[in-house]
Amino acid sequence: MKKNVPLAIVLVLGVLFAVQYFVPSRLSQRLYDTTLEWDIIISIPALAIAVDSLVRHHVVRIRQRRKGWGYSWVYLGAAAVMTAIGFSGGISEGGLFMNLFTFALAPMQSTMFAILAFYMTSAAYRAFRARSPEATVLLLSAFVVMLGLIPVGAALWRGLPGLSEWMMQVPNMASKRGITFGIGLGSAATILKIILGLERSWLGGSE
Amino acid sequence: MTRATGPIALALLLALAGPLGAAPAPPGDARAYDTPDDQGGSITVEWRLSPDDAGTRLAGYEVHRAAGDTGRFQPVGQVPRGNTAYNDGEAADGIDYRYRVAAVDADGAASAPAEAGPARAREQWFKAGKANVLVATALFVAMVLVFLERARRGRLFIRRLAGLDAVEEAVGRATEMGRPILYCLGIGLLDYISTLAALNILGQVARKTAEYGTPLVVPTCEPIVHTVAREVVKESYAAKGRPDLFSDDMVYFVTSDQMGYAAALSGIMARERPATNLFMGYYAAEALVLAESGAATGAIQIAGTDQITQLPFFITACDFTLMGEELYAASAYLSQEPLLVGTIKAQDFGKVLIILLVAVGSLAALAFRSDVFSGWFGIK
Amino acid sequence: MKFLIALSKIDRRVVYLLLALAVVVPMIVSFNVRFHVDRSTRDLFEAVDRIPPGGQPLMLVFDYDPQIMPELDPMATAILRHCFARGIRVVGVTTGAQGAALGERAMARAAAEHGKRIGEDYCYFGYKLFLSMIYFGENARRALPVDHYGRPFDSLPMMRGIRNYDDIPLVIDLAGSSILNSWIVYMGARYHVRLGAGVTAVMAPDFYQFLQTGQLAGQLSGMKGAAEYEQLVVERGYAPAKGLASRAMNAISASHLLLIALIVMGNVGYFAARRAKPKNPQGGA
Amino acid sequence: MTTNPWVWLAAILTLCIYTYLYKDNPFYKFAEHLFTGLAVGFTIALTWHNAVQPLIIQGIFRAHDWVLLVPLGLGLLFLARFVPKVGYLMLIPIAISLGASSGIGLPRSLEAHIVKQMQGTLLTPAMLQHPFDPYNGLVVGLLVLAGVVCTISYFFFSREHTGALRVSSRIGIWFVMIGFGASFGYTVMARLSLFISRMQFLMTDWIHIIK
Repeated sequence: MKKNVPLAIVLVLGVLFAVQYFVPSRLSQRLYDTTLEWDIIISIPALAIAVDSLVRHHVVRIRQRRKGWGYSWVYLGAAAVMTAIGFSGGISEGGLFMNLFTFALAPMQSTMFAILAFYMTSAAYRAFRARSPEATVLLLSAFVVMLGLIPVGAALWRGLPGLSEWMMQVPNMASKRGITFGIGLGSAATILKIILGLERSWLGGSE
Repeated sequence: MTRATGPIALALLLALAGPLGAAPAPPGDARAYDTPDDQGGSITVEWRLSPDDAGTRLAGYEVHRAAGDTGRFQPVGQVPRGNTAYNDGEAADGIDYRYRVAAVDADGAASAPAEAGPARAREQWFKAGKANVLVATALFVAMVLVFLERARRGRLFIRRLAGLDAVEEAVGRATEMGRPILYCLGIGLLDYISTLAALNILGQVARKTAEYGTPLVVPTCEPIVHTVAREVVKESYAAKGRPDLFSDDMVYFVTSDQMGYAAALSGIMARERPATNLFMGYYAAEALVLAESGAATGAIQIAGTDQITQLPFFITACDFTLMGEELYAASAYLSQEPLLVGTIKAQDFGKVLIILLVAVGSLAALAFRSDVFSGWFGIK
Repeated sequence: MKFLIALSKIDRRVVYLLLALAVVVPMIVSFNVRFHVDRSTRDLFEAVDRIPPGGQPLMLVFDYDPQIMPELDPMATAILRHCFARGIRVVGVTTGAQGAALGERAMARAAAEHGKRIGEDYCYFGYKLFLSMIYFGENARRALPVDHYGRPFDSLPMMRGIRNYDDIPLVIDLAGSSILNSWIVYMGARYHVRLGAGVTAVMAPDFYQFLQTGQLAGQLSGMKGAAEYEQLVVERGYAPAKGLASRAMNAISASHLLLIALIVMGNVGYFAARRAKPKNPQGGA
Repeated sequence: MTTNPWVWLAAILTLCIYTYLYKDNPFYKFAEHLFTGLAVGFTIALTWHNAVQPLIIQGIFRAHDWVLLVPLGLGLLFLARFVPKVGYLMLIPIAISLGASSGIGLPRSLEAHIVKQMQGTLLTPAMLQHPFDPYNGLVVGLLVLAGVVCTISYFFFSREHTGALRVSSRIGIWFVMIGFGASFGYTVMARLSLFISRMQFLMTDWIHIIK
C-alpha cells in the first residue's frame, strides 16, 4: 500500500512527460519548464539526509576512537568552517570563501585529476599484454595511436599521425555506435519498466 | 583602340555606380509562414540573398510588418548580411501579418522591398518534425509489451552472462578471506539508468553479504542516491532475516565532489583493504582513479557502466567489466524476475530490427540514389 | 631469462618514479628537439607573419578556461611573442568569462617582455558577449565601447580607424569548446573574417575539415601545435630560445616513449615467462 | 620561492595528494579529509546561495510566489526519513523526480541513441562519388556498417554465441577493442597535460625554477 502511491505517481508522470515531448503547445512547454524548476526545489532537502549521514559516520568514529579518528575531526572541521564562511562572508570573488576554493579545494581537485597520468601508465604497463587476441588488438591500437601523436611517430613513418586519427574516427566510431544502440534499447526498456512499475530498485527493496 | 574604350568606360561607370549612392538590389522570393512545431506566437520570414550580398557594401536586411490588410508597416527587426531568414517572435496568434524585407547598405540606403504574406501564427499540438521519434517510441513500447506478455506465459531463453558468475565469485572470495566488499554506485543521479541498475545489483549483493555475514561498505556521492541505497541495503538484510547485521555505518555519504569522492575512496581502499571492489553505475574521469587505487591493493575488481568513454579504463584496470547494456541486463538477470527477462528479449528484437532497417535503408539509398531514407531518420 | 621476466614485474612505484622523471627533467633541462612542423601550424604562422608591422592589428581571442589552459596558454604566449617581436599590434578579447583573467595575464606578460605599451601596441578588452563580437562586424566602436580597464575605445590610439572586421587582417580564436564553430559560422561566413584557430588536441580532429575548405587559415593543435609555433618563431629569429610549450612537448614525448617502452618491456617479460614455464612445470602459477 | 601564503597552501596540498602514489600516509589522510570536508562545505554554501536564496527566499518570501510552496513541501517529505513510522513518505518526492525524468528520457533516449545513430550508419548515395575516401567513401561506409552490426551482435542475449553469431560477435569485440585502445592512447596526452600543468604550477608559481 505504502508503495502504491509512489508507483502511481511514476506511472502518471512518466506517461505525461513522454507525451509532452511530442506536443509543442504553450501549456506543454510551461509544464516542462515548471517541472524543471520544481525538481531543483524538491531535491534541496535531500542534502539534509546526506549531511546527517556524514556527521553521524564521523561522530561514531570519534566516539568509538576507531583507527584514524583524528582525521574525522579534520573532515568535520573543514566542512563546518567552509559552510560557516560561505553563509556569513558570502561567496564573491576575492573573499575568504573563494580563496579557500581557489587555493585549497581547486588545487586538490586538479591534482587528483592529474594523478590520472600515473594511473594510465601503471594500468597500461600491467594490462597491455598480448594474453589473448582481443588483448593484443587493444594493445596494438593504443600503441599506434600513442606513437602517432608524438613527433617521433611522424619521423618513423609519415602516415602514422593520419592512421591514428583514422582509427579514432572510423573503427572507434563504429564500435561506439554499436554499443550505443544497445545502451539506447536497454535504457529505454529500463525506463519503461520504471514507468510500468516493474523496476522497483528505487523503492528501497525489490518487493 | 577606340573600339576598346567603349566597354571599358561602361564597365567603369557600372563599377562606380554601385558605391555612389544607388540603393542596393532587393532580396528575392520572400515568403512568410507560421513557424512549425512551436507554441505559437512566431512567424518565419524567408528570402533569397540580394545580389549585392556578396560584396562588403551591404549591412543586412530589415524586416517590416503590417497587421491585417490595412495596417501600416512597422520595422520589427534586422539581421546582418548573409542571412536568408528572420524569426518574428512577436506575432500574436490568429492575426494575418504581411511582411516586407529590404536590403540595407552601410549608409542606411534601403532597396525596394520584397513582399511576403499574409501569414498567421498558430500554436501546434504535435511536433511533426519528431514523427520518426514517435514511431520509434511507439514501436518500442509495443515490442516491450508483447514480450512482457510472452514472458508471463512461459520461460524465455537468455544466455548466461559471463559477468554474473564473476560477481558471485567475487562475493564468495571476500567471504572466504573475511574482508569487506566495497560497493561503489558512481557519481550519477538517481534517474540515470546506470544508477538504477547499480542499485538493483547492490540489492542482490547485499542479500549475499547478509547471508554470509560478509562486511559491506557503500560510500555514496549523491544525496538522493544515498538515501535510496541505504534503504536498499537495509531491506536486503531484513529480507534475509539478518537485520541485526545491518548498521547505519555501511552506507555513508562522503561528498558530492567528483574528485573528492575519488580521493576518499582511494583512502578507504588503502585502509580497509576490501577483498572485492564493485564499481557499478555512472562514472566520469574518476573511474581510472578508483580502479587503479583498487588494483594496487590487490582486490578483485568488477566494473559496470554505460559510459563508453570510461569503458577503456575499466577494461584495462579491472578483472571484469560489464559493458553498456550488459550492466542493465545483469541487473535484470540478478533480480530473477521472469518478467524482466521479457524486456531483454524485446531489446534483442530491437537490435534485429535496427540491423534490418539499416541494411534495407542503405541498399535502397544506393539503388535509387536518394537521400529520402537517411532524411527520414534525420532530425533538424 | 630471469632478467627478461623481471621486466614484466616492475614495481608500480618505480613506474611512477620513471614517469615523474620523464615529465620533470625535460621541463627543467631544455632539450633542443626539432619538431616536424605540421602544415596547419605553418599556415597559421605565415598568416600572422604576413601582417604588416605597425598597421592594422591582429585580434587574439582567449576563449579558454583554467581547465584547458595548459594546452592553450602556451599558444597565446607564442603568438604574442611573434607579434610583438615583429611589431604587429594585437587586440585581445574573450567571449568566456573565465578567460578574462587568463588573457590579461598572457598579454601583460608578453608585453612586459618586449616593452610594449598598452593602447599603442596592444589593447585588451576582456570579457565581451559573443553577440558583441558579432556586432563588431557592424560597428567596432559600439561593440567594444570600453576596454578591460574602463578606457573608452576612442582614447586608445591604435584603435583609431578600426571600423569593423574589414580592418582586422586576422582573428585567431584559442578555444576549448564549440565556440570556435560559432566563430566560423558567424564571423567567417558573414563578415568574411580571416580566421585562424588554436584548439586542444582532443578537439583538433573536429576542425580539420575547415582547414580543407579554407574556412580556417591555419590551426594549432594542442601542445604539439604550440611547440611547433614556438620553433618557427625561433627559426625566423623572432626569439632567442624556445619556451614552455617546447619543454612541455618534450615532456609529453618523453613520457609517451616511456609508456611505449614499458608496454614493450611488459610483453617481452610476459613471453619470456611463458617460455620458461614448460621447462619447470613445478614452478608456481 | 613565493611569499604568498595561499600559493604555499596550494603547493603543500598538491604534494600531500601526490604522496599517495608511494603509499597511504598521514599527509595524504590529512589532505583527503580536508578535501572532502571542504567540498561538502562548498556544496552546502553553494546550494544555499544558488538554490535556496533565489528560489525559496526570493521566490516565496519576497516575491510571494506561493505556488513554490508545493515543491518545497514535497521536498520536505525527504525529512520523513528521520521519523521511523512515516519514513516511506520520502518515496513521494523521489517518485516525482523519477517519474518526470523517466517520461522526459524515454523519447529522448530513443532519439539520441537509436534514430540519430541509425542515420549516421546508413550508406548514402554521396558515398558512391568517392568510394575510396578514407572517411566518407563507400568502402569505409561498409566497414563502419559491418563494425556496427558485429558489435550489436556481441550484445545479443537471446542465443548462445555459437555458429555465425560466434564469428560476428568475435569480430564485434575486435572492433570494440580497437576503439578502446585508440581512446586509451588518445587520452594519455590529455592527462599528461594536466600533470604537466601541476608541475608548472609548482615550478613557476611556487619555487620559481623555470620562468
